[in-house]
Amino acid sequence: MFMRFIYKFSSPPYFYAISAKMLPWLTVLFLVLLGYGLYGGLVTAPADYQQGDSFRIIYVHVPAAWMSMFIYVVMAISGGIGLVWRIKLAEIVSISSASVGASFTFLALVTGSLWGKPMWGAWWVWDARLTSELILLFLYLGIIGLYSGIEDKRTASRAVAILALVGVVNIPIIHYSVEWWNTLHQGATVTKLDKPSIHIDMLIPLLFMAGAFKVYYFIALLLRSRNELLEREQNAKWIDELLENVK
Amino acid sequence: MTHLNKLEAYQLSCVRDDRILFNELNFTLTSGQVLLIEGANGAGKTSLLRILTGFRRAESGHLLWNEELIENSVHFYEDAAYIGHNNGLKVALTAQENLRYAQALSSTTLTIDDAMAKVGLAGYQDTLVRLLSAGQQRRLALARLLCTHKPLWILDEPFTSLDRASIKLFEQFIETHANQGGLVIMTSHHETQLPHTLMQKIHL
Amino acid sequence: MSEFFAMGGYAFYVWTAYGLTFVLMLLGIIKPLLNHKHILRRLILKRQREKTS
Amino acid sequence: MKKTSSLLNAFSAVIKRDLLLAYRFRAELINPLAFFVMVITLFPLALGAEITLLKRIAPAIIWVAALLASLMSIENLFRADYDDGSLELMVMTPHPLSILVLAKVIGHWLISSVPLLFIAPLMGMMLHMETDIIGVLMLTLLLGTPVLSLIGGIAVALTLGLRKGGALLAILVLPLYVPILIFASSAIDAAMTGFAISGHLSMMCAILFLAITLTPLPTAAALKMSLS
Repeated sequence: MFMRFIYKFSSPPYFYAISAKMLPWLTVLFLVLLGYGLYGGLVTAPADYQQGDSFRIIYVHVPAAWMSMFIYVVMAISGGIGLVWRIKLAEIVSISSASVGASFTFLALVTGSLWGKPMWGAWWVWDARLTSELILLFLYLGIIGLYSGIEDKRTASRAVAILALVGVVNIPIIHYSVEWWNTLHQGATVTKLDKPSIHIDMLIPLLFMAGAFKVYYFIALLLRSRNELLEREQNAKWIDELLENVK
Repeated sequence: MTHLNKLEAYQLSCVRDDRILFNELNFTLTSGQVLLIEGANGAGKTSLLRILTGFRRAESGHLLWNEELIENSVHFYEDAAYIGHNNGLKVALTAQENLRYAQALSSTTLTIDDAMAKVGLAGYQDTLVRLLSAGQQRRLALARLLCTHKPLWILDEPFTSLDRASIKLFEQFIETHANQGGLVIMTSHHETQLPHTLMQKIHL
Repeated sequence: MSEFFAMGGYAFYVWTAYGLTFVLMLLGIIKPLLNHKHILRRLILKRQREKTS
Repeated sequence: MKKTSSLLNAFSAVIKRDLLLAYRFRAELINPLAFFVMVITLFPLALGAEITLLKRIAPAIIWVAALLASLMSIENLFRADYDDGSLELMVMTPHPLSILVLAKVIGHWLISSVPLLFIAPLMGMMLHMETDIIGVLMLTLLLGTPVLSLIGGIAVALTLGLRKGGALLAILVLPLYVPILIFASSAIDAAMTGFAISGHLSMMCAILFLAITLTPLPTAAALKMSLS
């Protein structure tokens, strides 16, 4: 049954139509989750006894960091599906996720340093997780660079799928080695950026924000996939009807 | 070449830079036949060859080698050989080293000396390929086909940069290869003197 | 209300972080929407070119 | 009569051919070496010749230089074969392409990284490293440089079709080099400060065997893809 759904969902015209219907609902859901998350995070959550109000940056930093990792894994999996079963839509989902993932990684880095500055007085802290995040950003830049380097879109997306799979195998190794390196060179400032032991009504807004970011990713993914689909299916017949009622 | 080989193509289509090069292309090539692919430059001849050699996936349709899809057929790459514009020869090595390398990679039917003698390169065993003329290099590539067991020959413009005598020689070998139950696919601009009984033609 | 914006003295850091996040997220939505319009337009023109030639 | 060649002699034929080609272009063998030495000599020029400082950062300098030298020389791993059509010859064989690719990478490692191993002790002395530390340096280079070539092979195969793959090659490959760099330089560091290095070296061995078994598959897939 699941495979039937996959094939039905992955036929371009069906995907194009269904995504148009889903987008408004997703936007509403995104705004609701965001509203709860922001209200909880900025207003009701008590200030941290140690870090004061600057800890509220975690409501943006942590979800962004989670998303950067989550999107890379989704990109690798959908790339792998596109490579093995040659489902065009999986390739499109994979490459459309790359730029969203890269922006979340960049976001996690900037908010991480904005959080680090008041706490440890330095814009950049060689903390294990921030360093892994930086390396993840290079992985994303490699993916985007490779995709834009190859002219033929089908070959480019297969190249990206291979690189993403190689990357996803390497991420745990890189993360472990950076973690290990961090404990080895324990510098003077003990940099502990992991979440402070979090109080329940600090945690709830964090989960809302994480949910909001996931829904946002899905929206951005659908929008980009639709564009990529139009590019790839230019000569298809279903585009002709589509263009008729657009005029 | 005792058993019969067969290459079948169903509904092949190819899109390059959003231009449909060809669509619903069907043909069946069996032992002893030559398939000539004609068409203007940029009509997709080379793209079709890249698909037939399995390097490029067709947009749609599939290819069968002895009733097996070429992607998962073990024998296809064992039986097929390809000569492109650049012959696949290492110019810094001698003729003999190139042929020995090709035999080590796949299989041996003729000795190197016999194969080189057949294509009229006897005695050139130890000369660097860099010092050979374009015609001689193309004949060396032909010798590679002769000295390894490759029933299916896929040739991209085999006659370019060849003098009359070399073209004549090449055509003879294609004919004998086909008569011995081999298959040949080739693209070409100028008219060939190959007997029409063997020929199948596709115009892109 | 003003102490809410002061964020316990960390106003600059907190609001830059939030501001940058939403600017980037907004861009991530607007860019593909604009792109969508351009692509449709380009395809329509391509169809017309094919009809005329 | 048809005698199909065994996988083993195809494997050794690829390595022998590459070594023969390298021998024909002997002059080019010096390039990775010259680059390695040049990069290392830049650091004392930049930092001043103060002995304790140089000794302290010697492992990092040597390892970063080895990494960059490997990156420089990996570029033409498949380039020559791609241009003259012998890559297609390698694909159209009864043998699995990933094994032949492994042979190519081993050939490249023998040509470009093994000479580094011979010259590394000299560099170590130049940076005032003690002799037993130089022994550890050699060990880490021996375990680490093959991984550099194996992982580099993937990126080279991916960027083969690009017009100018060079810059992108570095971006693709350097993040993947991070674990090796960390374990290698920290192994030497530990040796200098008298700690045990077996943990570091076992991690490097693990990564080496992982690379040997896993990397040829994506490299072969990427090669086939860039041929299309």
